Formats: sequence, structure tokens, C-alpha cells
Amino acid sequence: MNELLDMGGYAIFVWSSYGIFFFSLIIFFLINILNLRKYEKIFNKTKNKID
Amino acid sequence: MSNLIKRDLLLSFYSSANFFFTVSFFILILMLIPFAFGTQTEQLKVLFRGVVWIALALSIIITVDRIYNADYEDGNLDIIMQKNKTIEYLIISKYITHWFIYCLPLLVILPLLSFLFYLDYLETTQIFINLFIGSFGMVFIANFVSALTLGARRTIFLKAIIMIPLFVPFIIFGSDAGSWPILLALSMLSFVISIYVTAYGLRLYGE
Amino acid sequence: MYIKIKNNHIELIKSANPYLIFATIFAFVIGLYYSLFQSPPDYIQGDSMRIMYIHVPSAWFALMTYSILAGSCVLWFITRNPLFNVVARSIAQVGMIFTLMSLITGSIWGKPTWGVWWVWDARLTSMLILFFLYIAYIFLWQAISNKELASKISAALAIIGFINIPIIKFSVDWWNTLHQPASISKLSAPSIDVSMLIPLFIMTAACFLFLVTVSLIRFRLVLIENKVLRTSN
Amino acid sequence: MNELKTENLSCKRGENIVLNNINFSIKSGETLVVKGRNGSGKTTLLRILSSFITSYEGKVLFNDVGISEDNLYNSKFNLIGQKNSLKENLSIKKNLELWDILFNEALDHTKLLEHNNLYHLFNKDVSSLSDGQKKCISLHRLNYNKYDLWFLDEPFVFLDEVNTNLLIEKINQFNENMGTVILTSNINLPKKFHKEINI
Repeated sequence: MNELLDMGGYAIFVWSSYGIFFFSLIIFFLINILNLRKYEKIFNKTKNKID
Repeated sequence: MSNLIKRDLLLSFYSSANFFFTVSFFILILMLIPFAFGTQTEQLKVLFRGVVWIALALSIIITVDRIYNADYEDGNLDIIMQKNKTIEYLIISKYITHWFIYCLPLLVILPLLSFLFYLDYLETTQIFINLFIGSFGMVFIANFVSALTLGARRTIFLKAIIMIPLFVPFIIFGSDAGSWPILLALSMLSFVISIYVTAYGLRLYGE
Repeated sequence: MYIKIKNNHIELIKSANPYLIFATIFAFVIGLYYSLFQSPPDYIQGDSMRIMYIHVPSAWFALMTYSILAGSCVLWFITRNPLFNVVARSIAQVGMIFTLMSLITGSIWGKPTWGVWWVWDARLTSMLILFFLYIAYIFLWQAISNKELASKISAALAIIGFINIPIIKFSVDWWNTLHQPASISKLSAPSIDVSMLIPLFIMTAACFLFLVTVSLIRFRLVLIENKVLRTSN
Repeated sequence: MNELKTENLSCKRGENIVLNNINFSIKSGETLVVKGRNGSGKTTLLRILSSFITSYEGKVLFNDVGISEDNLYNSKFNLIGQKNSLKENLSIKKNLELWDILFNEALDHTKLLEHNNLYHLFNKDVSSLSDGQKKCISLHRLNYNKYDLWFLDEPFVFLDEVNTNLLIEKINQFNENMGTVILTSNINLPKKFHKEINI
């Protein structure tokens, strides 16, 4: 297991790049999902008003 | 067309964009080189070639609002577009005035400045030819960026972000002595693109 | 910006969403397993070349997304079908994220491989410029308050950027003597082992799924944003 | 004798219908007042008539020729928009000089400004003036006299009683010289003009 974490001496490079990559992707995904929810709420409100 | 050129030159003379100010701007930017990098003759020669382009790019970037944005915001652009039915003439006269006010001063002062930086006649001529050709291309680019961003007010940083990538080829080839034919091709290409895109932008905002 | 899109199409996209999210996560887990555990280290670069499995797909999709973006902007101008504008706007930000990721992972990979974080060669420089083109496209749209106008203007800008990228690549290539062979040609070279191709392809597929999932979410977001902006006016 | 008329003029902005079936016709020597609430498309109508907006349905005819086909149409009207077209950091004198070049006509400004009691501000910066004074100077463009048509967008906003009457007098004079005026307004005017439409 230690050998795997060590990545042949390149641990900091490999793990940091994978970390940054997935962290950004997840954050980006969440921002968009939450934005969509927010706008759906606003949209439903205005729709109810019109109805 | 000649009326618009006359009017723009007079306007720039009345506001703080006359010849005296633009020349001072160039001298001051280039004066920063020895302060930042020291006074070794060889190094100054190399740096001068590049920084002269950066000074030109800066002067075009900080004045991009004056091409169409100022006239758009106070309503003069309506009058200008009404008086110049053929929009291409309008655009070409804007090219001429913008080049005249912000690029010509640099070309005039260039021989003097290059002697301050120990360049000889041959090198000065090469830089002069490159600047002369490349500055036209940069003016074309600045014009269409100004026309496209008319609705986005006071966003000089955004305009710089749009413009600098488009300036990159000019600066790369401009700082090389023998590549004026490529610069000429780039300038011509940007002229063709610019005149279409500027007309497109102006028509959109006229609506 | 009036879009005639049938409600049942939106419903279809909506119902596909959880499956797509699941498939993306699944593909990434498999891809991670293969790229971190199940593939041998490169005999020259060692384990550091594992970064390639995320770097190369990001770079591919950064370029591909910009091509789709510019292509749909062109199609929008030709056909005047506003759907293309919505496609362009929903895909732009995903492309920006992929560009940023390929820049970051690329420079982290560059440190152990070349010994420096950054090389001023044509590919890296044009990637950096590509990132700023995405930024210009997205923020110009936000800066213009008339949204219909903003879409037209930023679409014009995207097309200009598409012309600009090859010019920049050519000029930086000319300017720089530090040439690196492109990754795709590296792939076709026999030096790459099949065991390395498998994780690369799985990661590419996972990134593609991510692109599709988020683009479809953003597609719905952009549509609803248009409606909200219109009713609030 | 000129005639400007519209036939079933409609204009859409995205999905919003801004103008719906506008019909009017106006001859030389007449004034048309366009009334309507804020945001009812008065400015859009003027921008269509001055050929800035070209995407509309219906027809706009000047002497029975569509305005987009008439190459000389642009030199026949004088549009005074809601923006003042003044450079804030320049003096009135310099602003008027710039206009003189654009309009290609040298006016005797001193005399005309005395008429509006503005001559003592001739060398003052525009930014130091009040909104009403700026509007007065903006309307000063009406003195350029080669035009058959005037399009005035909200000309009475910010004007005091004296200046309002002066402007009405000016419009009457222009009508007597066979000029056509189209003006927009969202308030009741002190004088009745020839025609009026509500949009």
C-alpha cells in the first residue's frame, strides 16, 4: 500500500494533479446543479404568479 | 468621410489625446526599461525591440474606449451613422484617425528613441518598417473589439483580455527584424475580418 | 431568443440525468482503478506519466469543445436557429474547466518530466490563449445587459477566436525552437503499451460522459435562465 | 410635397412584441405626436423611421418608396434622441464646433444661443450645466436647416415653460416652411398638434 501511495517518488505530482482534477470537476458540477435548482424555483414562482 | 476624420482629430485635440500626450506616454513607457533592467547596451538593444511593441499595444488598449464607446454613450454615434450611410467609409475613417492619433506619434518619435537605446540606422529602419505595418493591424483589431463591446460599459479589462490574444502574432513577428511580409499578411487579414465584424457590431448596436 | 423545443424533449433530458450521472461516476471509478493501480509505470517517466490519463483527455476535450462552440456559433449565424446558441452557451463553461485542468495537470506533469513547470512552446501557449478565449466568450456575454445582443456579439467573438488559434499556434511554432511532439503522435508510436491505452480510453470515455452530463444540465439551465430573464423584463 | 407613412408596422424584440400594427400617414407641414406609456415602443418607432432598425414587418414609405431603398433618405431627417450627444468634459463652444463639422454646416451660434438665454455659458463645460440646459443645447441641432423631417424623442423633458414655448414656436415655424415633425411624448402638451396616435 505504501508503495502505491509513494508512486515511485512522484507521489506529490500524481496525487495533487488527480486531486485538483476531480475536486474542480465535482465543484463545477455542483455549482451547475445548484444553479439549476435555484432558477427552477424562481421560474416556478413566476409561473404561479402568472397562473 | 473627411468630415468625420476632421471631427475626430479635433475632438482628440480638445480632449487629452493630442500628439503631445501620446508622445509623452511612449517616452515614459520606454524610459522604464533602463530603470527595470539596467543600462547594459546589448540588453537595452534587445529589450527596446520588444518594449516598443508593448508600449504600442498599451496605448491602443487604454484608448479602445475612445473609438466608438464614447460616442455611443453620449449619442453622437447615431449622428455619425446617419451622416455616413455607407458604414464602411465610417469604419475606414475611424481606422485612419485612430492610427493617426495613437500610432503615428510613436513612429515619429522612434528614430530619436532608438538612438537613446544605442540602435544603429539599419536596426532602426527595420523596427520602423515592422511597426508601421503592424500598427495598422493592431488598429484594425482594436476597432472591431471596440465595436463589439459597445454594450459592455467600462470593462477595459475584459477588452484587454479579448484584444491581447489577438495581438500575440503581431508582437511575435513584429519583434523579429525580417518578417515584415508576414506582418503585412496578418494586417491584411485583420483588415478583412475587422471591416466585416465592425460593421456587424455597429449595425447591431444601432438597433 | 424564442426556442421551440418540445416539452417531452426536456423531460427526456431530465429523466436521463440520473443515469448519466451514475454512468459518469462509474466510468471515473473504473478509469481511476485502471490508471492508478492496473497499469504499469512508464519505463522512462515512471509513475509520473499516470498524470497523462487525465491530462490528455482534458486537452482533447478542451479543443473539441471549442470546435463545437465555434461550429454551433457559425451554424447559428447561418440557420438563425436559436438552439445552436443555447448549445454554444451550455458547452462553453465545461470547455473552460477542461482547458484549465489540462493546463494545471500539464504543468504538474511537466515538472518531473522536463524539470520545469512551464515551457513556452506552441501547444502550451495556444492552450493558454484558448483558456482566455473561453473567458472572453463567457464574460462578454455576462457584461452586456441586453442578452439577445450579448449572444450575437459573443458568438462573433467565438468565431474570431477560432480563426485566431491556428494563427497563434503557427506563430509560436515559428518563434520557438523548443518542439514537443504532439500527444496523439506519441500514442500512435509503438512505444506505448496496450496496458496504457486501456486506462487512457476509459478516462477519455469518462471525461466525455462528464462533458455530456454537465452540458445537458447546463442546457436546461440556459433554457430556464432565458425564460426567467424574459418574464422578468 | 413629402409624405411619410407606415403600413401595418410591427416590430418584435426576441419574443416581445414592441410595436403592433402601427398605421399613420403624415404630410409636409404637419406634426405627429406619438403618445404612449413608458416602454411602449415610442423610441423603437423613431429608430425604425430613422432606419437604424431594419428588422421589422410591414412597410415604411417616404413618398411611396420604402425608406431602405431610398439612398438619399438618410440626409433628409434630423433625429434628436434622448441622449444629448454632448461631450461632458468639453465646453459648449467646442461641442458646437464638433457638430458643425459633422453636420457640414457652419451656424452663427452666438445669436441662436442668445435666443435661449444661454450665451453667457458659451465657454462653460457641459458637465456644469443643468439637465434642462443640456436639453436646450441638444435641441440646438434643430437649427441646422437642410432637413425635411424632424424626429424628436421626448423633446419636452426637462424643459421649463419658456423653453417649451420656444420649442413649440420653432416647430410651428418649421411646419409653416413645409417641414414634417414627428415627436414622442408621454405627457400632455400645452398645444394641440395636427395629428396624434397612441401606441
